[in-house]
Amino acid sequence: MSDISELYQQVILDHNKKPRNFRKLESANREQEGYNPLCGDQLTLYLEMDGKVIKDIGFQGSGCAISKASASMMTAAVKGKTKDEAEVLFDEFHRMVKGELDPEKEENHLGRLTILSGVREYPARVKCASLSWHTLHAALENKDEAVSTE
Amino acid sequence: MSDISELYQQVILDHNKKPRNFRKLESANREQEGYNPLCGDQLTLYLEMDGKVIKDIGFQGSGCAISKASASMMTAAVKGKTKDEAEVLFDEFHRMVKGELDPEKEENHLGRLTILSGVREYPARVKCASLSWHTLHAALENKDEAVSTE
Amino acid sequence: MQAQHEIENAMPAASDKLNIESIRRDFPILNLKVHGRQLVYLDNAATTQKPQVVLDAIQRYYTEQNSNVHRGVHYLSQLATREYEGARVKIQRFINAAESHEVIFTHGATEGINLIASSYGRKFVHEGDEVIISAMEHHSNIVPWQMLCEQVGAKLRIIPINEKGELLIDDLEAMINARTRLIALVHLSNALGTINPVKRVIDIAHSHDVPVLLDGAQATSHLKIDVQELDCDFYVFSGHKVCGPTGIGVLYGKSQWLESMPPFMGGGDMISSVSFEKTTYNSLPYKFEAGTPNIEGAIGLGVALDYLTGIGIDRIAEYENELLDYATEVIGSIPGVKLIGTAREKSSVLSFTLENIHPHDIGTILDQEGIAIRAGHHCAQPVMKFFNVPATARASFSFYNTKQEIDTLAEGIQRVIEVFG
Amino acid sequence: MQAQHEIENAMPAASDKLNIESIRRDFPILNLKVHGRQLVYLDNAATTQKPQVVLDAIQRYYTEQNSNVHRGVHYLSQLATREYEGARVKIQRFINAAESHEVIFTHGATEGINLIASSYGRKFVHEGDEVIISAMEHHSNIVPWQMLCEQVGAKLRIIPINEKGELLIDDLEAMINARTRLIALVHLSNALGTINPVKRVIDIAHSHDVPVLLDGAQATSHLKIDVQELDCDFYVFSGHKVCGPTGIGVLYGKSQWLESMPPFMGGGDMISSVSFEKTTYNSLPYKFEAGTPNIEGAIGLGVALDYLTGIGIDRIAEYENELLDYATEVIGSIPGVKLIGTAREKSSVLSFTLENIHPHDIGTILDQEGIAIRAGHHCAQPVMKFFNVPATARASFSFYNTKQEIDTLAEGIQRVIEVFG
Ligand SMILES: Cc1ncc(COP(=O)(O)O)c(C=O)c1O
Ligand SMILES: Cc1ncc(COP(=O)(O)O)c(C=O)c1O
Repeated sequence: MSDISELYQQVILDHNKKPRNFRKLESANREQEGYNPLCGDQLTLYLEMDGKVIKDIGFQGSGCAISKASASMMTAAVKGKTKDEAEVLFDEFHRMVKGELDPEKEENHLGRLTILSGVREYPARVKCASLSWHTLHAALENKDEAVSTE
Repeated sequence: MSDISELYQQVILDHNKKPRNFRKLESANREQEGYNPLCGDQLTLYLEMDGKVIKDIGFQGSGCAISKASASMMTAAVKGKTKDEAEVLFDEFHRMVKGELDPEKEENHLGRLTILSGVREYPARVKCASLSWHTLHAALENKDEAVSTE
Repeated sequence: MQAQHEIENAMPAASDKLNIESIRRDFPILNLKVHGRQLVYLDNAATTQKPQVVLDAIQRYYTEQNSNVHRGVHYLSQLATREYEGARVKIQRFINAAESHEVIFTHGATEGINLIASSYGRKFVHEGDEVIISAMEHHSNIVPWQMLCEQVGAKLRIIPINEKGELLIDDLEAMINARTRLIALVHLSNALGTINPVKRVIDIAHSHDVPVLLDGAQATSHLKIDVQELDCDFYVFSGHKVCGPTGIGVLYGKSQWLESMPPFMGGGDMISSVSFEKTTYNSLPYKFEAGTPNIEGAIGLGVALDYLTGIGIDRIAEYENELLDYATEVIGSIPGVKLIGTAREKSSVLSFTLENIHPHDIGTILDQEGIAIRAGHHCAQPVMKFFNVPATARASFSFYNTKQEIDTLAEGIQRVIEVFG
Repeated sequence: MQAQHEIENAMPAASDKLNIESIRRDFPILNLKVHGRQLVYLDNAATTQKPQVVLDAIQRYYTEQNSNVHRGVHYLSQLATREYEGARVKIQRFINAAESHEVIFTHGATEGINLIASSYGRKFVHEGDEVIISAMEHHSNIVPWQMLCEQVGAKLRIIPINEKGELLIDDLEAMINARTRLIALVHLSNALGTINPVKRVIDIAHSHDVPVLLDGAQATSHLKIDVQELDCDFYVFSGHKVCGPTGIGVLYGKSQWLESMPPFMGGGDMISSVSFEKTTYNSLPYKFEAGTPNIEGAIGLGVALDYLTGIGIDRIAEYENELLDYATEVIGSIPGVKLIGTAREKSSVLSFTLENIHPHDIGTILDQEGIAIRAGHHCAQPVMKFFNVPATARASFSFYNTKQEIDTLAEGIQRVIEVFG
């Protein structure tokens, strides 16, 4: 039994309560829906791209603490980064929550995002943590359809 | 374990080999199809009714020894009888093969038909023995649809 | 053997109360440890646990009786057929159907509803016609009708509900018109616990010659079902929610409707004769049972219903009401808890939210305490939308649950509140 | 544990032959006495018996893992989901599907074919179009197409067979035209034992851009199935015919087809979101799995396929061919016996008639000797009509049968001849 407070760390609870970049971005030139049909978690991501650079980013939606905190931390992490840098983070984050990347052992660019690594002990919640990242990935690829983690 | 020769008595094998009234009746004024969808047993019954009396009767079709012998013995038993007499026989026969009438204990009009009483030990074969009787019943009721023992 | 013993134990002559300790021994899974804690299983609306007698029946079937049914003359085939058809008669008795051929084996409530939507729908619902459902349906009783309506150009109409989660039955009368072809209504709501006034709905519907389908997926384990007394035209439920196996369910239909409907699927057993020129369909119930059925499932379901009958549905209902009242009291009084679904007629389901804490987080934290509840939309998204919540946490009770377990749940919720500070 | 042990026993390192005695111990029902005689079960084409490991898996599921799948965050729900989805992957491997979401759980071969007829049919088969089947199909692969053709006004065309029960494949090329929308063909005929040249049929069909559905209800237990090598578009089979439970089956479909098809049934799990205004469907495989699935069935099927793989399908096939050759020799040489179905490519099924003795009488008399065979039309009435017989007697073999059992069958047939004098 892993201690539940490993998952719900103060930083996460804090992001959940006061999510960063939690707003509709009027300047957005890309908008992407993300949806987790099993949970009902739903999120809209707004991106203002300046060429290859994520100049600004915002999100709205509803979801559990994990999905909200993850979205909040994601926006903070990728703002100002290039598309390619963000995609590297997406890949690393995705592998971390699936337990394929151990941030203590493998070099990575995750920084504070490693706080979410506790999720890998909760298979049911991995999708919550990765929804916003999948949505970002789709937005960067400029896919038309809504993203679903199913 | 009941001895198989109780079921396949000589009389039955004989009726199977040389069924009585096994012919299309040109003089028929009623014709009735009978069908056992599980076995594929099929039979056509021809009746020449003279008022309430079964003046002549014939059958054709294909089926197992039990169904053929039963049909043969049925035709022999009801030829010349009235509709009501035949219906009594139908009821008694039906109850006998279902094990509800013991011909040794309950008074009845079955006569030689009791030879088929062994069928009650073989639930899978009760329908074979009663197909021709159900078909007769339908013909006497003058139903339009083909009869099925299902 | 064992069944008999346990059931007798469960019914001490001296008292009319259930002997819960004895009943719990019939359910081996209830001893499980989860994350080091004693399992507290409060997800019974999703699926119930199975008593040992049902598992024994499945074992026995495969070690002494297994064969395909209906088409064989050999011993095992006769035995399997007898057991399978015997199960049908058990179900007939359980719901008090007039005839055993009005009991159609399906694979669950969902298939039952789809069967009606497809077969009754294709025959009786045409362009411009209307089908009525309610605002508290499970997706299984929404999507098949949406699919049908889209295919034939019919209209789906929704009986609204109030803030307590009760059906606004007064709106029904005005909604029925000459184009209404069917009312499909949940008997007991899985998301809210509401027991609908189905008898009144049926009376109103019949006064307009409109047939009624009841979705009894939840009701069947908590209420005494008498389809003749209800006079419903169709009734569906799932085996796995009444202590039976998964993959088996029941569609009850009045003979005259079932006779008049075309088959749903084609295949073995549902035909009378097949040729490339002309195929004739079999009589009831086989017309609607194409292919090899779930034989073990049917047998297991029969045994499960016998088990419930042995304890007594009325006593089960009474005890479950006690549990629900207690839970409503204990959980409902925790600060921050909001109950979703507070109908006057209610059973066995406690849906709730916690201020500022998402149901999934509640679910995960409770799970660490060994407590299994469901968190989500419960396949009833329109209900969530109506109450303006993304999801709820839902504890749902069965007769093998105890008040102590509800206390454990209350402590678990306190822990959730603690974690979130 | 036990499974491993038994499987190892079944594969003595020193020999490539099956250890039948050991295998038989895995199937408790084979010890049964019927009418005082040792059971000789030769009705495997109707349904196979189940090894103990499958029964153990069902028990374990209900005593340690039971919950509803997919929608829960709690431990049991996760466990049940993992087991259920794990079974999907086992099946994917068993038939070598490219993706696990190409494996749809159904309730059997019959439901799989009906799903295609309804979903693919509604989308791609229109008035004036044509569907091709063969003259040796099981009713399950006839009636759904008749129903579809009648509904949409399409035409059903039949590939003929010859006196040996072989497909007249040369007729196929001429039969395909611009209106051909699908070929649905049995892989291994249950009535005749014929193995169809499915690879050639698929090549011909694909050269005309026509997809092919194979009915693998019989083939799956006797032949190595590789859907990618076959390049079939759809493949269906039933769990209960491959040592798994009843009520579970598989539909394999190529992603691109399944993606393009509308759902079959509506309900829980198959949706992405539901509102009264607009419902969107879930992705594969869930789009086609409405409602609570047969969880124990899927898990049991996965274990059954592991068991078969443990023994080795190739070795099973080899041994079964030996049995069939022996039976063909021993039974075929009894005076009065006529074999129905003498295709060059054949497996595991021996259909026959006895001069002047109806198959049902054969079945009843053999049953008294403890021998279970099937007597009837085997849900293939057009085949019966073609061979101009009302029914046949059918002995069908599995890898747990022995040559001694075939000898017992031969003696039984002699007894039948005796009784009829
Ligand atoms: C060739 C064939 N197809 C289809 C079926 C139907 O299988 P099920 O009854 O399991 O759906 C059978 C079973 O008898 C069969 O032998
Ligand atoms: C009210 C209601 N209807 C229908 C269903 C569907 O039942 P199943 O998934 O067993 O088909 C459920 C199960 O969740 C339910 O609660």
